[in-house]
Amino acid sequence: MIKRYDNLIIEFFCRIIAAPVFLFGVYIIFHGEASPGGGFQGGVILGAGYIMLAIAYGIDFTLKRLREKVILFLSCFGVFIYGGIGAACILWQGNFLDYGKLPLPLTHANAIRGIGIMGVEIGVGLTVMGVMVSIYYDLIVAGGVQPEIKGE
Amino acid sequence: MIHQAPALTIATLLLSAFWIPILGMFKKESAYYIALAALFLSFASACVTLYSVLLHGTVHYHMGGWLPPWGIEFVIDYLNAGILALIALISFLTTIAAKESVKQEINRDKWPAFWSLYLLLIMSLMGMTETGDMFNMYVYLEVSSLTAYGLIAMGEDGALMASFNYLILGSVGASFYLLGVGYLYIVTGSLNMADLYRLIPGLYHSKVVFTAFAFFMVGIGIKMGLFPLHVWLPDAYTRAPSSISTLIAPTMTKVSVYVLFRIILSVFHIQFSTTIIPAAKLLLWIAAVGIIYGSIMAIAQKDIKRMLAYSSISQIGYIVLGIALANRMGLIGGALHIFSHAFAKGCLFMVAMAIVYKTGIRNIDEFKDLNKKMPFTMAAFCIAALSMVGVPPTAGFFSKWYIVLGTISGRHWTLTAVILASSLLNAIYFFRIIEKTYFSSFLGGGGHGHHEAPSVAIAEAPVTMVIPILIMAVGILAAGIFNFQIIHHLLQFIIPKGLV
Amino acid sequence: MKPLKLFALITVLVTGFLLMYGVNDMPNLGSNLSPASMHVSPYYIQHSEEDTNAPNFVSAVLADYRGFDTLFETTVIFCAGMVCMMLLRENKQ
Amino acid sequence: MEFILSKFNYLMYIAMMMIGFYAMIAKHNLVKKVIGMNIFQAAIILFYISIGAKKGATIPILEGGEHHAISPESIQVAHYINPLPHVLMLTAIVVGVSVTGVALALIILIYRRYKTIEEDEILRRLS
Repeated sequence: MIKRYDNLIIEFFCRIIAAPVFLFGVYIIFHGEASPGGGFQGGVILGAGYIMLAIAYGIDFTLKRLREKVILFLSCFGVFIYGGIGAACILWQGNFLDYGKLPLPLTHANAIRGIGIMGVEIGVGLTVMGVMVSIYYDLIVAGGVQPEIKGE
Repeated sequence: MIHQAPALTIATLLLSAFWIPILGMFKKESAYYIALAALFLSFASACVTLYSVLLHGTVHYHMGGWLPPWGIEFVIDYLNAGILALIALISFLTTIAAKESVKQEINRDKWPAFWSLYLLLIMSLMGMTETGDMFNMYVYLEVSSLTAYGLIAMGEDGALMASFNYLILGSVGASFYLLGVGYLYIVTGSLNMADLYRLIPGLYHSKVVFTAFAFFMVGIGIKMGLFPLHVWLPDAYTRAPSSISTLIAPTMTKVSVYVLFRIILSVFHIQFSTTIIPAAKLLLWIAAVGIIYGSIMAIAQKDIKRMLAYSSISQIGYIVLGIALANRMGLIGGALHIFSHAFAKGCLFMVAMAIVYKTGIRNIDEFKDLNKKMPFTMAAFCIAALSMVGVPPTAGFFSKWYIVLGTISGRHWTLTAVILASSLLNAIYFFRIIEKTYFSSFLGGGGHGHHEAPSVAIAEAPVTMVIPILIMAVGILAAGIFNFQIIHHLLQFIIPKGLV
Repeated sequence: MKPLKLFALITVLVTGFLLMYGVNDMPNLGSNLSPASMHVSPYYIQHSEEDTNAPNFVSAVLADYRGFDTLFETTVIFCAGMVCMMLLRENKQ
Repeated sequence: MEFILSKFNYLMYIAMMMIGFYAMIAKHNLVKKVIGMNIFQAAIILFYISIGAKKGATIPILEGGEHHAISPESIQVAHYINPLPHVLMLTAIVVGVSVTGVALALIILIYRRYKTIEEDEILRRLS
């Protein structure tokens, strides 16, 4: 199923849809604080876009563009952004996750908090995307589809 | 920085757990050392936290600077400061001991993920002890279960099924807990434990609160392996890799029991479970049946890890019995038994790990002459076994002693008899091992007259295993000898006012 | 019916009955005056813009007031990814 | 009748929960157990979201708050639904997804090892 099969219509439409899907995912991550959405939702959309490409073009196609190690790095680094922002607040005399204490050149504490929320959402988005793709890849490969290239 | 210590216990483990897989891509061996360093830092922070609790009393740490009940807070009081330090200590020692065993049992490619999950498991257990928020507790519960499913599944044949059964039961438990949180939320509007403690007395006769309590009990009962809900526990402990059973046996069930303490004592008032609804009475009898059942099943086992797992079920029964007695002595005994059982069970599982690592033997009948091969390990085993049976001056004696005093002051003579009978049963299954190990060569060689048994060369487990085992054995003795200090400085403050 | 299934059915019915029993005392659906919407949540609704500059209350609560929860929620996801990787990924020879 | 109408969601979630719970503990097929688990989680989500509902209220996003500051007292609490259960359920959804992923991974391994996903057959083979 996840081997590439040459269906022009599916490939064409996936190619058209892919870019707006990714853009939409990024939009949802960055607008999480003002409109419905946030890191989880945006991350899931990014991951779903990737999975859609994997279904249409086969898993080799997508693995060539996003290596296994990059996916692993994304999922670790995203959570690390979140935890790192939290720990950075300790360095500037705040409690854990007290974004208001971050040394940003803004006058109001609430504006700094807004920036903190956005940073956190980006971290969450990266992790969710990475993990969704990683779980998908693991389940698919273990379920019997062997990629021709190893994600080395 | 001292007031940041509660957050640092979690943050060090968390941040290093995320770096382990990244660095593990380049060098697989680095994973273990990062984990060890992080655990050491976390242990140090836990000690600092304990110290500040001893100096200044209860410590509150507000995450993100938000005051409760709006934000999440860590509350470290006299009950959980000791348990926090205990878990940090035991997991640190286990990690030292587990190094060689993991090298033997786990594929080298999987080390980074393994150690990362291992750290997150410890992190979630420490978080569960510290948190003062009901929903935060649920999240920790899920982190600990999820990591445990994965780690248990890495074990021998049958581990997959054990892990899957645990997954199904564990999700039932966590969902029940979540339902309980929801039911409390709908009538109080709060998720903070201290806030709930303030609000609940006005709602004692609400059916919602009763339902919430029942669901908490079942959910936590599944997580800690309380008697009728224990079905996942023996398989999971037996099939898991030795290092993982060594980690989860002394810590995970103890933390769940601590959550039970929290819910009965400082979310609901203890009067709720004693006088408003007959929960304490029900728990008493469940615990009593569990104690006997666990002991009898342990006698029937041949596999040492499975035997220890059933003995865990019985020991959990003691702690729950102590809580459910709901009097001074019972509570102190139950809390002290968390300490003594954590040390003893940790030591026993470490010994089992060392034996499996060195000889591959798990069947008790083949333990002959092990004392000559591994003298230090078996000496530690004897101390831990004595503690489980309850022989002075080990820690197990004193905690059982307080629980017995509690049954006497509550006039539950049957329960006194149950504890004494179970101690005898414990003695049967531990002395059977000691007899097989130390005396079988005498008994078998009796027919040959003065002929000495053939000498066996010492083949002790590696130093990294023996030293933690000995430290744990010393810990058992220390927790026994200094039990009065533990009670005087920590545990006497956990008793709610107005309790006889 | 097999005894196991019967036992399961009884367990489920008891659980359902217990939950139903609790529902009796619950505030009505959509009530403005239920404790759940009176005690803590008004603070979030009124102050999140002022405190965190985020008009979306859910985001403000998720990432700031209860940000600590969300950190571990992300950790849960991370754990799931790690577990799947550890269990399923073949060794590279 | 009024009782049923005023507590409709709560009763429905209990029915859903019972279905899921029964599938979790009574079915022998491992995948069916996982499906039961998902139904159970969906039931809990329904329950929590029902807690947050208010009659006639809108989604929890401040209206017109982006451009000019609004004093906290002038915000009508009854105008917005309760955001807290939504936050909690985001967490619960994520947890549900993670547990499902791990469960499926385990099932794949179990199938590879025993060539079946019927529980009683696996147990027979194990013993």
